[in-house]
Amino acid sequence: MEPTSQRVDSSTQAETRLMKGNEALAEAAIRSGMQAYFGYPITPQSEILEYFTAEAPKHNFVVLQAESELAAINMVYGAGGAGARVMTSSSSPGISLMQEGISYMASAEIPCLVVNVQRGGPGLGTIQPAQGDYFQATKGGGHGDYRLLVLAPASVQEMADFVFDGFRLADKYRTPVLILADGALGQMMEKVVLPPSGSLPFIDKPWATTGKPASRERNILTSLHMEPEKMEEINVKLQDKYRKMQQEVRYEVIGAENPEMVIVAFGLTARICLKAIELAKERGIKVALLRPITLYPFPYDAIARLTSTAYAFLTVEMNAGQMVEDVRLAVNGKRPVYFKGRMGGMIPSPEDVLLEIETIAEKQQTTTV
Amino acid sequence: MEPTSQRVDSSTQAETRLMKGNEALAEAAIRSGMQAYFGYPITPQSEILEYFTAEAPKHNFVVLQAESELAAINMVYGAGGAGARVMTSSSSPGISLMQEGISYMASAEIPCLVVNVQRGGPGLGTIQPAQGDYFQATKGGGHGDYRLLVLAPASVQEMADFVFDGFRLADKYRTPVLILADGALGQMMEKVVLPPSGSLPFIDKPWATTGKPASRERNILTSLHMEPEKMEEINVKLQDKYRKMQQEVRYEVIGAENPEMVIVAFGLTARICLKAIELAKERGIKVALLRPITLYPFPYDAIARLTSTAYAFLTVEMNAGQMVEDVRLAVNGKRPVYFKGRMGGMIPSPEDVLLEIETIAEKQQTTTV
Amino acid sequence: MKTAHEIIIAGFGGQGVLSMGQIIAYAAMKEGKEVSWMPSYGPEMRGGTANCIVIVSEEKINSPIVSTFDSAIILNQPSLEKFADHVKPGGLILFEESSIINPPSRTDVEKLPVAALEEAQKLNKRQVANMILLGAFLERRPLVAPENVLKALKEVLPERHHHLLPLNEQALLRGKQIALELAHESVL
Amino acid sequence: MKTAHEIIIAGFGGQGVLSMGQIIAYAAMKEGKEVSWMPSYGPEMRGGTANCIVIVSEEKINSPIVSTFDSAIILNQPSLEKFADHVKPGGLILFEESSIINPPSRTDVEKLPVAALEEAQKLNKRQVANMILLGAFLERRPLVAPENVLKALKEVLPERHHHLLPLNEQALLRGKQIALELAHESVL
Amino acid sequence: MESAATTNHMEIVYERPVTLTDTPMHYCPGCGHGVVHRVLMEVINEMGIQDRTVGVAPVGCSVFAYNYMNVDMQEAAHGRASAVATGIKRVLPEKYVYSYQGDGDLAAIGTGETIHTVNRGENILMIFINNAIYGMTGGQMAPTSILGQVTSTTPYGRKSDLNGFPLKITDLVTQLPGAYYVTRQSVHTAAAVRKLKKAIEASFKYQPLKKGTCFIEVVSNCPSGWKMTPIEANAWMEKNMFPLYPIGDLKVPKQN
Amino acid sequence: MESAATTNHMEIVYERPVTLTDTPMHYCPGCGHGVVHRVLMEVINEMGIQDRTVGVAPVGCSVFAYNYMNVDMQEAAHGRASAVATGIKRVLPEKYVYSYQGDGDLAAIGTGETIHTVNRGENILMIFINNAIYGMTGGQMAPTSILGQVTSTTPYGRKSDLNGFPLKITDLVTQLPGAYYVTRQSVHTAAAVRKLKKAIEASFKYQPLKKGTCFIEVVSNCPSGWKMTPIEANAWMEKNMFPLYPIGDLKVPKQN
Amino acid sequence: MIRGTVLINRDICKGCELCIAACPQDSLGLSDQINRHGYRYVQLVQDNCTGCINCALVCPDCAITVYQEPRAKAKSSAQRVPAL
Amino acid sequence: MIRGTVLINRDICKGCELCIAACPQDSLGLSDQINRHGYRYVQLVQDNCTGCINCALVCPDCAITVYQEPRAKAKSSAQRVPAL
Ligand SMILES: Cc1ncc(C[n+]2csc(CCOP(=O)(O)OP(=O)(O)O)c2C)c(N)n1
Ligand SMILES: Cc1ncc(C[n+]2csc(CCOP(=O)(O)OP(=O)(O)O)c2C)c(N)n1
Ligand code: SF4
Ligand code: SF4
Ligand code: SF4
Ligand code: SF4
Ligand code: SF4
Ligand code: SF4
Ligand SMILES: [Mg+2]
Ligand SMILES: [Mg+2]
Repeated sequence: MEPTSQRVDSSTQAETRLMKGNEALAEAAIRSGMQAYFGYPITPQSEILEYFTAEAPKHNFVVLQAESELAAINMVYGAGGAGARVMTSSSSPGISLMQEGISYMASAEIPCLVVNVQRGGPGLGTIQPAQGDYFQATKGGGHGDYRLLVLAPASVQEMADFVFDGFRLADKYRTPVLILADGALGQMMEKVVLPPSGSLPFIDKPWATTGKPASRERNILTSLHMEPEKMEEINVKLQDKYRKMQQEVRYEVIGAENPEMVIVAFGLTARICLKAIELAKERGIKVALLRPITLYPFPYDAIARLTSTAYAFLTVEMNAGQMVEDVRLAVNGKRPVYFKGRMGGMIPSPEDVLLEIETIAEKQQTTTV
Repeated sequence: MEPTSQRVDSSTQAETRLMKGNEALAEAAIRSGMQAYFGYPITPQSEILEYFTAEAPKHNFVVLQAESELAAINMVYGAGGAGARVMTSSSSPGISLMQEGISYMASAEIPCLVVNVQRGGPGLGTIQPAQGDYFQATKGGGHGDYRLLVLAPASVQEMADFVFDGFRLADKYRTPVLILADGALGQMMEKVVLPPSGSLPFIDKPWATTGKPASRERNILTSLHMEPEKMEEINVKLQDKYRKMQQEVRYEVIGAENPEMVIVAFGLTARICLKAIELAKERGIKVALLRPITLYPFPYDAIARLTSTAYAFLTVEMNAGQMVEDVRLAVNGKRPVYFKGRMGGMIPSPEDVLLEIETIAEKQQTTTV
Repeated sequence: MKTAHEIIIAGFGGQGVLSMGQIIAYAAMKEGKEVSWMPSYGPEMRGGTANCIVIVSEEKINSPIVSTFDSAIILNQPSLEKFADHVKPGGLILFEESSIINPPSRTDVEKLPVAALEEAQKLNKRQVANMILLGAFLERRPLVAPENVLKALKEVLPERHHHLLPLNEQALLRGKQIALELAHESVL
Repeated sequence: MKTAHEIIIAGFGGQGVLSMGQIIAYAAMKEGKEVSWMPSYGPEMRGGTANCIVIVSEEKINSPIVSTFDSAIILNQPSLEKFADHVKPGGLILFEESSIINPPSRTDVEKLPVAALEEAQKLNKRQVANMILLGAFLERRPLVAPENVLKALKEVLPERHHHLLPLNEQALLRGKQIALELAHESVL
Repeated sequence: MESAATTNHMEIVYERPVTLTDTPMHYCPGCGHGVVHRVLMEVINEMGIQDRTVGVAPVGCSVFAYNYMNVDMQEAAHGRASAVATGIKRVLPEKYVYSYQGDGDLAAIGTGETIHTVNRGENILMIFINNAIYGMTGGQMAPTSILGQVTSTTPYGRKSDLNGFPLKITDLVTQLPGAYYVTRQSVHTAAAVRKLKKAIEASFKYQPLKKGTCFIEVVSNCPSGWKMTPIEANAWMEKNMFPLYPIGDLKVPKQN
Repeated sequence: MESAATTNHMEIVYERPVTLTDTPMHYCPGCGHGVVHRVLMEVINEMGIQDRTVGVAPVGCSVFAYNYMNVDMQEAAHGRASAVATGIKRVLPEKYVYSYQGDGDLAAIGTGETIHTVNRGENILMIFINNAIYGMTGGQMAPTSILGQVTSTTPYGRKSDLNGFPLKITDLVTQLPGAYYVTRQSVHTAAAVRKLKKAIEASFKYQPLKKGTCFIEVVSNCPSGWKMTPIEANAWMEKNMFPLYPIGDLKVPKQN
Repeated sequence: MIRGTVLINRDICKGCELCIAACPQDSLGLSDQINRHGYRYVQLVQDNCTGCINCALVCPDCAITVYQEPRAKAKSSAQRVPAL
Repeated sequence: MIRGTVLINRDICKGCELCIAACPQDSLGLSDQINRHGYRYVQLVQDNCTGCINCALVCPDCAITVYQEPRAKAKSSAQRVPAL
């Protein structure tokens, strides 16, 4: 049995702790004022549910181990529709089971937070970390035209912080928000500064189903609109919202100014690439990292801007090549876009990435000579 | 109640009939030697299950109305794993529920046919036709890195033909194949020439779990590989397979030679665009249609080749813009790519499309003047 | 007649709107023509309105969905309001007379009111009103030969209703007659 | 000492491998350093091997996963085979003596065999073998101050085990002593 | 409006409850859904709890229940109404929460949620309309369809070896310790409707006690799916369904 | 290998069946899964049906059952083993098909499939290992966990108002007409193991009769999840689980 | 015998005839006319209604309002809602 | 009393002690040695085994083979598999 980081008392003060990513996320959720959690155990994220069940008596939130992920996501629908700050979490196979429910919530505009601590797939796969659910998260694994706002943490600190951001954005846009982490981020420990409790305001939810007073019409939450004209209207409204959501795009660029090469990587992989970039620097290759923090909205423009300086782009992912399609869309043919991936729970090493950098650099040399 | 086309006796002769798309698909499945069908009712494709239940006594196949789509897809797993030619069908929300199971089958390499007769989403949406599940179908709605071979029929004839192709390809690549249709294709009637029974050969499936004789090791069908090294190996094998599958790419180009504009559209939408192209021709605009028949593998190269003649590309879909991303990837910045979509069960009219064509043509004129 | 004929048939569910379309399509197919039949398949429940688009063509049909029609066969008021303006100039609007309170006001189309319900009552079977309309329609737009319509009817009707075939044939004929009679007074 | 120190700690599950790493990380964090602790989280079942990578750094840590190490603390033979070659030249391989049949053959690293199990038996508590190893390690690589290790221990140990703190302290000290004694004979 | 006798000097003894919206219902003529909707809304009206009630509609013919029921409502995914109701009730424990589901919804795709909701003893009212068919999708076999019943997916009659047996899910949930009150009612006669109303009243009265789940099965009809007139349908129901699904209480709270 | 007495002139009275592979099992010391695996494989060996048997493994600690059971096997998604087994049996009706599932798998996420598989009377054997916990994922509450039981998700003990009641799913499936033979056994003593073996034998003998589903619950232990030694675990099981899940037959075929 | 009457909303009546079957007085019958949804609606065919509300109780479309001559003690199970 | 003995595969024995508890003869006990998986394994500690196979029946790891002196009529419930 693995040790568990010490439990902390949620407090109105910020606090610095050494915690597992899963636990930091759970503790942050409590401090964010989360009102309900519904989930089903699955490695590598069961600590989230376990943390909540241990802490629940000290706080005023609902935690329920559902009979399945299917039940969990639909409980989230109910609680979110009733106006609660609500979340669930799971890992890849469990998230697949939630796709119908997520599509429903996107359509009925139920704000909530869904956490996917990814593991290697497809199928039952392995419990080792992976990023194989990028497509599912960003393009919509469920049916119909909808998007989730997707946040990709790269540290235990961000595992905590993005819960606050996630709930805030979910409320702001009345939309499900997804935190796309991976097993390593869930299991590793780092220093985390926990945000103080009560710092995330609650907003009015006049649309919530809390019982119809005489003063207003009844509230109805539905995703059904038999008339295609009406259903198209709903879709237009959703697409407008997604356009507005573009303003939430977040990313960071680290490393060389005017880089000759740009690595695009998210989550844990981005940090591994940073190490590789250091090594490359020692070899005289100027590489910068662009780390998308929101995977949807995706930082297309930021990447496009870098085409003016960099002669090549390298995308590194823990999958067979998913985000690289978005990078290609951003680069739009202006520069070559390379890809390096590890799959099925394997984590690329800085040396793996360095090798790619060197190969690309060499290729460039031969071309330009 | 809608009338139902007359039932035909499957025969060893090809036959010409007037049939609904759903029924043609079901009848073709019977003629293809399908051995088992598991499904759950959902509009607009319940006729498929109904057709099978009516025909079953005359033939030697299994048909079972499952308690849910989840059960259905896992029955398909079992039957497919036991070596049977097996299929299921559903519509958008039901297909979302199958995502975990599909990921499992892709990983365990279970050949089978899944039919999605799409309706408008997201959520419960509407039962009117849509193409909003393109991303789900082609990028993987389930977790992990896998791909389905995706066939997009555009006529009742293809609803029938692609069943044969689907089963053949499923066996050839040991993979789930998806037929991505839409409600209109399922409900409309056209002339269909039904392929003769017995024309699709059965292949040996030495990997199937049929009971271990003394002469061989036991067969195991699984998607679980705890060692990430092993799971990566499985992934590498899958990716190799997907690369090989590229040779199955199918599409058709119709209309003007050396077109000034190319419309890319699939399924029913493609036929609507053909009408628009006729109208455009009357107005002196030379437009061609590229219709992807396989959505995965996608005809990137064919589209890329057309960038040499066409000054612009227009993608038309019954969604908010999904395949257009693949078209952009194919065009790779060489030409502008426009998009016209209708959503939530609305079908674009030829006039809608014509308007887009004219707008683009005008824009081009102003640019070139 | 030009190479493709595009028809909308619309009314309440249960009036036989969809099978009318099927019969045309089936008969035309038997004559070697290209056909498509596209229903507006309703909500996942009973009742409501129903319509279908039938295209009969000498050439391969591209879009089975069109928004303007050569002919419209209309069985209730809401459908008339929905489709009257979508008939091409010079086209045909054929409608069940008693079901339409406000007849179409267009003057650039042929308008053919048929008292099909009344006539059907006379034949003691309200359900054959659609066959009367069909007979009238085919008189004005002879897309398919009458004998093929009868064959189609046989194929489309479930076996257990085959005893109704003569009645249906009678209805078709009656429709044809009415159309012939009306032809003289029809206004363009 | 350079700005970052990268350690692998590896052995069987249940040998206290993971908590050893946590204690180092926790103590270092208390000293204001940047730390990361990355376990190899095993299959969804009991047993098997366990290891963790601990990084202690003056600067922000990018990759918490590294493939070469400044130090390795090894508690069983399979782990030694897996990690011995991944220790940087000049690095440290500290191992539990009785658990290792074939000691490392490298000559470009410091090798420190510690009879932790034997010593722990002497303290009447096999479970503190990991603290003896930790004591020895910190003697050779003073990444954190002993008082902070004790504080960390207090934080990491569940309350109900706090009566074991003195014993753990003793074990840490014993490890330190052993390392000091061995220092004289240690081979580079 | 039409009335043979004059209504002068008379008083209203029955009228549409204000908790039922003015929207005409989309159900087929004679369909039991409408009656159940109405009775449910009568109770909510009479108990004066409209402002504290949240309902959950299923996927099935009653998917549009929210168009008729004048209370806050959520439309759940197919089979998940009781999970949605759980989510609502857990965060709004003082509100009255009910779910309304058909047999396909509750006893086929939603079986897991049904069993576990009741097993947890969620303090909600679950209303279960058993019409032995999938009405909405066009008359396919339901888990509760009886043996021999012809449906669009059992065109030669339901056979146990191919299609399994009629599932008496209400009998199953009765076994669960979380079930507080379980009853099976119908709506084909005025007397039956009166009993159903009592059952619904009782369920809402029990809800604040937090003693567990109240579960009401209504054996109902589907004239369209069964291809019968409403009168024939009710007769068929009495003859064929009541023996299998006998009307009456399955579990009543112990007096204490 | 070690033996105090010499084995010369002695004959083997118990040895590993050839239907069990040589792979050492990954289960924790004393875990009941191993015993059930072995007994199942003994029966298949003794009945000589190895070549006609297909098994389905669940997701749970026994996910790797196929590493030990020397028969053709499929590994199902979490909860879906009985659906997978249905798929196999329907296309291979003459083969022996069994599923093997834990309590989380069969009675939580797989509840719907469990009920409906038995309700259809699929002619398969379902083996259900009830260890009142999620072993594989680290000891979380299972639907069958008893009230008061401490698990990693009920750190203060299972409470019925928060977590619901222990679900006696075997009692539920017993009610279903598709169930042909239902029994609850255990493996903590030699006598118990002998009885389980008889039950498995009977089930496979029934299977070709096509009379419905055979369902065997094995009340078992999880020393790791319960944080006990195997001996303690078996004692805890007898004391706490047997009263709730009494050993014995729940439904036996009528003699005819 | 108490006198009553019913008011039938013919626009929403679907002619299911359940009220006809439920009326102990045989007061109700189908009209020959159809309403705008195409249904033959129900009407009072005898003036012998007692206001027993049976018809209203079984009406799936809530198309019936029932009136009754005031009695000392009303015994209908429906709540008396003041007609505003 | 019939004589028997057991052969314990010490490499796969996990020292769960269930066989010890099941042996009516108290013939079994834990060794002081650990095997390569780190478990103290089981061994015969008394030479009074009757070959009753109880230990083998409860062993989760199938680590025990049981031998018995031939009897006219063997009554063990295990099938006699010829040792090839
Ligand atoms: C996931 C999913 N599967 C299937 C459907 C299609 N569907 C809609 S309603 C329904 C069954 C309705 O039957 P029932 O629950 O008995 O309600 P009724 O219409 O009889 O009242 C089905 C299968 C769906 N909407 N979603
Ligand atoms: C869809 C999905 N959800 C959750 C899991 C995680 N998971 C693996 S095994 C398991 C439960 C195992 O418990 P049980 O079925 O009782 O088997 P045991 O390990 O106790 O034998 C869970 C929740 C998963 N693999 N897939
Ligand atoms: S289909 Fe059946 S259940 Fe649905 S509204 Fe009509 S009668 Fe009622
Ligand atoms: S965790 Fe429990 S069920 Fe799993 S192998 Fe260990 S003892 Fe057995
Ligand atoms: S109130 Fe009673 S008597 Fe009057 S019409 Fe209705 S059922 Fe008949
Ligand atoms: S019960 Fe209601 S809907 Fe039916 S006929 Fe009578 S008034 Fe009309
Ligand atoms: S029962 Fe088996 S594993 Fe357990 S101690 Fe005995 S021989 Fe070893
Ligand atoms: S065979 Fe019987 S007597 Fe011999 S060791 Fe095993 S249990 Fe004891
Ligand atoms: Mg129903
Ligand atoms: Mg378990």
